[in-house]
Amino acid sequence: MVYKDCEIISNKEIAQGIYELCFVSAQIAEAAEPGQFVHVKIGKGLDPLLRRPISICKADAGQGVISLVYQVVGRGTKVLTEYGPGEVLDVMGPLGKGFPVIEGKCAVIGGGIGNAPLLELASRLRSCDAYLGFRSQGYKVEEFNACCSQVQLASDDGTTGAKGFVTALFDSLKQYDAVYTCGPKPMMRRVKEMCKRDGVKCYISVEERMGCGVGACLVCACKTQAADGSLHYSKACKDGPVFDAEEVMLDE
Amino acid sequence: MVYKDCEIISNKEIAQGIYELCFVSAQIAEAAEPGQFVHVKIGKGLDPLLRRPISICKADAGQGVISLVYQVVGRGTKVLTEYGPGEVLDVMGPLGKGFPVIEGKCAVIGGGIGNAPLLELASRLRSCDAYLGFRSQGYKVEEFNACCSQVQLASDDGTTGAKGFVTALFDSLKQYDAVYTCGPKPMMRRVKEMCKRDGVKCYISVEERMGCGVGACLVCACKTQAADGSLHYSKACKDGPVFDAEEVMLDE
Amino acid sequence: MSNMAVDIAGIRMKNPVMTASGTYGFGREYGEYFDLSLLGGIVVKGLTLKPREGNKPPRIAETPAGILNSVGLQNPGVEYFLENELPFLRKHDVAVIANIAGNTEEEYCAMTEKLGASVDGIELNISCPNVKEGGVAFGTRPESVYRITQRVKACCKVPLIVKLSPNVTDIREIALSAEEGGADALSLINTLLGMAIDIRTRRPILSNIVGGLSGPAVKPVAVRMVWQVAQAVKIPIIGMGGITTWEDAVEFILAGADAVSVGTANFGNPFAPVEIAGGLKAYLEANEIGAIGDIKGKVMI
Amino acid sequence: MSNMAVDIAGIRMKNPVMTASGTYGFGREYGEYFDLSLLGGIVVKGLTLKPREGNKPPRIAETPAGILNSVGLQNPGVEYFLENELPFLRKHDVAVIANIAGNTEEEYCAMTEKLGASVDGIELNISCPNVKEGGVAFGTRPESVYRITQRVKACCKVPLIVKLSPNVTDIREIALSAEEGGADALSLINTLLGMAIDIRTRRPILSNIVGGLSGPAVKPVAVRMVWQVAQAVKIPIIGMGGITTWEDAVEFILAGADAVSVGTANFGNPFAPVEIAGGLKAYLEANEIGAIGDIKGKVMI
Ligand SMILES: Cc1cc2nc3c(=O)[nH]c(=O)nc-3n(C[C@H](O)[C@H](O)[C@H](O)COP(=O)(O)OP(=O)(O)OC[C@H]3O[C@@H](n4cnc5c(N)ncnc54)[C@H](O)[C@@H]3O)c2cc1C
Ligand SMILES: Cc1cc2nc3c(=O)[nH]c(=O)nc-3n(C[C@H](O)[C@H](O)[C@H](O)COP(=O)(O)OP(=O)(O)OC[C@H]3O[C@@H](n4cnc5c(N)ncnc54)[C@H](O)[C@@H]3O)c2cc1C
Ligand SMILES: Cc1cc2nc3c(=O)[nH]c(=O)nc-3n(C[C@H](O)[C@H](O)[C@H](O)COP(=O)(O)O)c2cc1C
Ligand SMILES: Cc1cc2nc3c(=O)[nH]c(=O)nc-3n(C[C@H](O)[C@H](O)[C@H](O)COP(=O)(O)O)c2cc1C
Ligand code: FES
Ligand code: FES
Repeated sequence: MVYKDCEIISNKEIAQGIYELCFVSAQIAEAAEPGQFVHVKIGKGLDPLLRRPISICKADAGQGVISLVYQVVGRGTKVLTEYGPGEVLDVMGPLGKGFPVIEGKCAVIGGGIGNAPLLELASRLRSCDAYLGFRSQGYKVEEFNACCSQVQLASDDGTTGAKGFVTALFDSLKQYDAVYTCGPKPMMRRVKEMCKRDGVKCYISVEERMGCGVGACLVCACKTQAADGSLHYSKACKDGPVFDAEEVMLDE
Repeated sequence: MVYKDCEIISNKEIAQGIYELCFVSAQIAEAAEPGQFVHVKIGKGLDPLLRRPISICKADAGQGVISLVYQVVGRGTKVLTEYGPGEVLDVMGPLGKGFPVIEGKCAVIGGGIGNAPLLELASRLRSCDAYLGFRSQGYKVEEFNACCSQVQLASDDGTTGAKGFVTALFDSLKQYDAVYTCGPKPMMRRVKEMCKRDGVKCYISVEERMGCGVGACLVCACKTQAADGSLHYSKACKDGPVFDAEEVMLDE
Repeated sequence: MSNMAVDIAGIRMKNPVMTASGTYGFGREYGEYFDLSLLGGIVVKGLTLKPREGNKPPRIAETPAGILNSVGLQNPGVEYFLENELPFLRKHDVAVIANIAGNTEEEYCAMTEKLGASVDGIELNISCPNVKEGGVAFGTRPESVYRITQRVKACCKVPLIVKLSPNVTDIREIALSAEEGGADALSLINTLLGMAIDIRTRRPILSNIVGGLSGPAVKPVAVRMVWQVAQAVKIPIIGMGGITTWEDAVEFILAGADAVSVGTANFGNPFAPVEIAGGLKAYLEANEIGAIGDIKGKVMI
Repeated sequence: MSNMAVDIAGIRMKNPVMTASGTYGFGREYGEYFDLSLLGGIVVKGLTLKPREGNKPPRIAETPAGILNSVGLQNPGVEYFLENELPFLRKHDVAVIANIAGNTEEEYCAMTEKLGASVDGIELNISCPNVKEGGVAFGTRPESVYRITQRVKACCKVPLIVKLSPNVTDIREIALSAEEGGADALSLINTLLGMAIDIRTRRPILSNIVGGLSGPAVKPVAVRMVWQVAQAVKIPIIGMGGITTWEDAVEFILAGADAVSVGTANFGNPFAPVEIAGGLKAYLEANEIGAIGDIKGKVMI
């Protein structure tokens, strides 16, 4: 686990309101598993105060470069867009439990900014189909094309791929040995249900508001069900963000 | 009174820990009187929260440019050094009551960063001697040379001019019709006493911690004595920062 | 066109944005920046019966996302206000509220009588932490809040607003005492008692040692108190404490405020209250909300 | 070489920097960043008699220079702690303080007995705003503070620290009650009760509605309370509330703290407590101060 200032290589808008930021860190790139995240301090002062968790989109161990893809939603991500090449970013990571990489035929199913954490995973899977949903403009589609057997697209307004939900792109998931998903809760809930119905192993990456990012403060509670059926609050930052679909509750 | 974003032309270290920042504002440059200040918002967020009062060092009405000279003392001035040409600075000004420009033979006596507010004044006085004290390295000395009949220098460590206090550069101030001073309180107190002794009119520019900068919040209290001898708290931002030496108390 | 007008216990304002006492003088200074008639109301600097010089400087310390102040009620006295400041304010189409502070119940009553019906409302400052003679005590005990409210109300010719101190264990209890005492409206919060030390000189930054904390830092405490009080009382509430943007104002109104006051934010941005009023209006229109009152207390629990 | 060691009512620490309860788990996580033996003390996450799941998420909201949390004392219970967490902490040369919270006096006593002399000290959390059953009530009334302190003290085998809530009218009164009840030391402040509303959803950001405010925003309130309490009591004080830099730590010590705790600052900088300890030492040496205790309460008034 690393904590340091990393030099930024680039920080550019790659779709409307969505940016890709690449920074140098041999250690993080070496250690990163798909689905893990970094905890980023934005700005030097007290505003904003907390770090922001951002998933690792790509980890290039050869070059020692990490790519983050982030959506501008509030003050922190807004200020993040102002960083330029050569500036340094204060980063902790890689953090959390990533996606287990499975040998068989897999699918990644993403929605919105939730597509980003699936790219590193897709690139490591032996056989992978990708179902990607966007609000409007797509991003990183070529990269998914490069490492997936098949890529199917959907968008809310029809700009990218089929108009509608990404979950409308398939009727069954039976053909897969494992399905990985990240995106809006209703989408993930639907994927979880379909996997359950089709008897497919499913992994889900959740988002919770975080404090420490390392498991010390317990604010990132995510409801999970133990094997005996008992319910608990797990830590999204340490026990997750990736959970086995059977374990994670996804209730509101 | 103006309130707006002004484009920065330059921001450079001109002596150790002392910077000059020039920005464009035809309106402020036009309206500025020597000794007035601008109230500067540093950074875009809540940290630091308050504006910082900085005196106008030079106001070039022809070019529409204002020069500020500031010393790095804390977080605000530290962050100010990070602004570069082309960036904009949120500025209110010109604020406060400046130095009255008098016809006769005058002297400006400055100490440390207090020399800065005296430059615009010196350049407007018909006949002016300057006594400038520095901690070590001097700044803006050539500009004072260009507009003063005589410039005498002193510094704490002897790096610039004579070693010692600026007030040791003269025994009497009798030759002057008016003396203007800005700098550390003990220095100004000494100048005030000498002027009183020598029967010379004296104007003093004070520093107090400020909130609004315009006279609305009453935090910048500066003790003054009315003609009838009664003591009051005046507003350094609105009634000052320049006061008649007979009026201002300069007590601790 | 959404309706921005509010009526705070009979004080009619064209919009719910006021400026907070002590941060806005008597309006003159910020009046150089824009037409004061754009504001809903102006609460003037805390007045005392006799002129007061206030505390020794330094009177301000910057803290994380906040400030401490210890002005100590410097003001020219209620008579000077009536003769020299009120006429200027009256040239504008804006509600004028006199904030008053005293050391005894008698002083509060004397000021209230002098003010008569010349202002649109009186705000009882029983919570200023910078007056040592008893200012705090009035605002922190339910019985004294009840009694002083009742006494002032008896001689008050205009709506009476009681301003609450946040430095209490149970704000609801204090609010209820003011309501029972006859307050027509409440305003909250005043400043939180705080302290800052300069580690180089080893002295408190404020020469008064302690001062009142205001600004964004206190907003969560203020929102919580407005929410608690809104559930306890039936009278209107003027919310304040760190309001800097129109979003902050919406937050207070959802929590239960009928109107809001802008204080510390003026120092950073002289146009803050005007921009907040504009932002509120745009928000109502974008969300097709007919009137500002429609969202009062509408936080969904 | 300046002496950084402190003795808090018998709890010996190599330096005065501790980590605040609830922000540091049981030390394991930050132990991956550096050797925990560099710390003076670790106060563990608030323990309850039985395991607790805590409140529904979201449990955190960012506010100006602060955070609101409503964890609600999620913890594995005191027995699990003794068996599975304490042994890990004991491998380090660091004082271990157990923070305990209960719904009844009996629960507090049962936990104290179970803990026995296994920890270096017990911190009585009678001020957590996130437990509804009575947690707050304990800490806001002088009589109940006195009584619970006395009862727990009677069965406590190690130094007893009482942690005070800032949500009170008069912190001195509460501090004195704890001292009279037999507290060996005091720690303050716990969090200020606050609230934040998401104006888009119109819901409170925290699903528990209200939460505890911590971080730099509260520092002026914390410094003021430490200063007030230091003048009222004779027992040692552990100061906290927004401490982020060594300068902040000096401010608290000058105000009257014997040791300090670092909470929210850990989230931004995992090395914060170590850097603060280093900065304090450098400060003492640069100023030729023989021991950290020499500046306790030395603010010049
Ligand atoms: C494990 C994990 C991985 C993530 N990966 C990505 C990613 O790869 N790309 C991306 O664009 N976003 C990602 N997010 C969401 C991202 O953290 C938030 O969008 C971001 O924190 C918003 O910050 P802000 O200051 O712009 O927004 P604000 O709304 O101003 O933030 C206020 C507070 O709420 C928190 N917050 C707001 N939205 C979220 C959210 N959706 N999840 C968690 N905390 C939130 C912020 O961290 C901050 O503490 C991830 C979140 C988690 C938990
Ligand atoms: C009318 C006036 C004119 C000034 N002109 C100049 C100038 O031309 N050049 C220059 O370098 N400095 C000038 N100063 C001082 C300058 O305002 C402070 O050095 C600056 O505010 C320090 O900010 P900081 O954040 O770096 O320091 P910090 O110590 O971090 O500031 C903390 C708070 O204290 C206030 N503060 C700290 N020192 C002073 C001070 N000396 N006077 C007033 N407030 C202070 C800050 O404004 C801020 O609110 C002037 C001050 C006044 C009142
Ligand atoms: C410099 C200053 C002076 C103040 N003077 C008064 C006063 O005279 N009377 C009063 O009731 N409140 C006074 N207050 C409190 C404000 O009216 C307001 O309640 C408080 O600052 C919280 O709002 P804010 O965070 O928007 O500033 C003062 C506040 C400041 C910052
Ligand atoms: C996430 C979180 C959890 C906390 N849990 C506890 C707790 O279990 N017991 C307790 O006494 N205090 C708890 N606190 C309060 C802290 O110990 C500390 O008193 C407070 O946060 C002020 O310090 P700070 O501003 O440095 O964080 C918690 C604080 C935070 C932020
Ligand atoms: S964010 Fe602190 S435990 Fe997960
Ligand atoms: S700074 Fe507000 S009155 Fe001078």
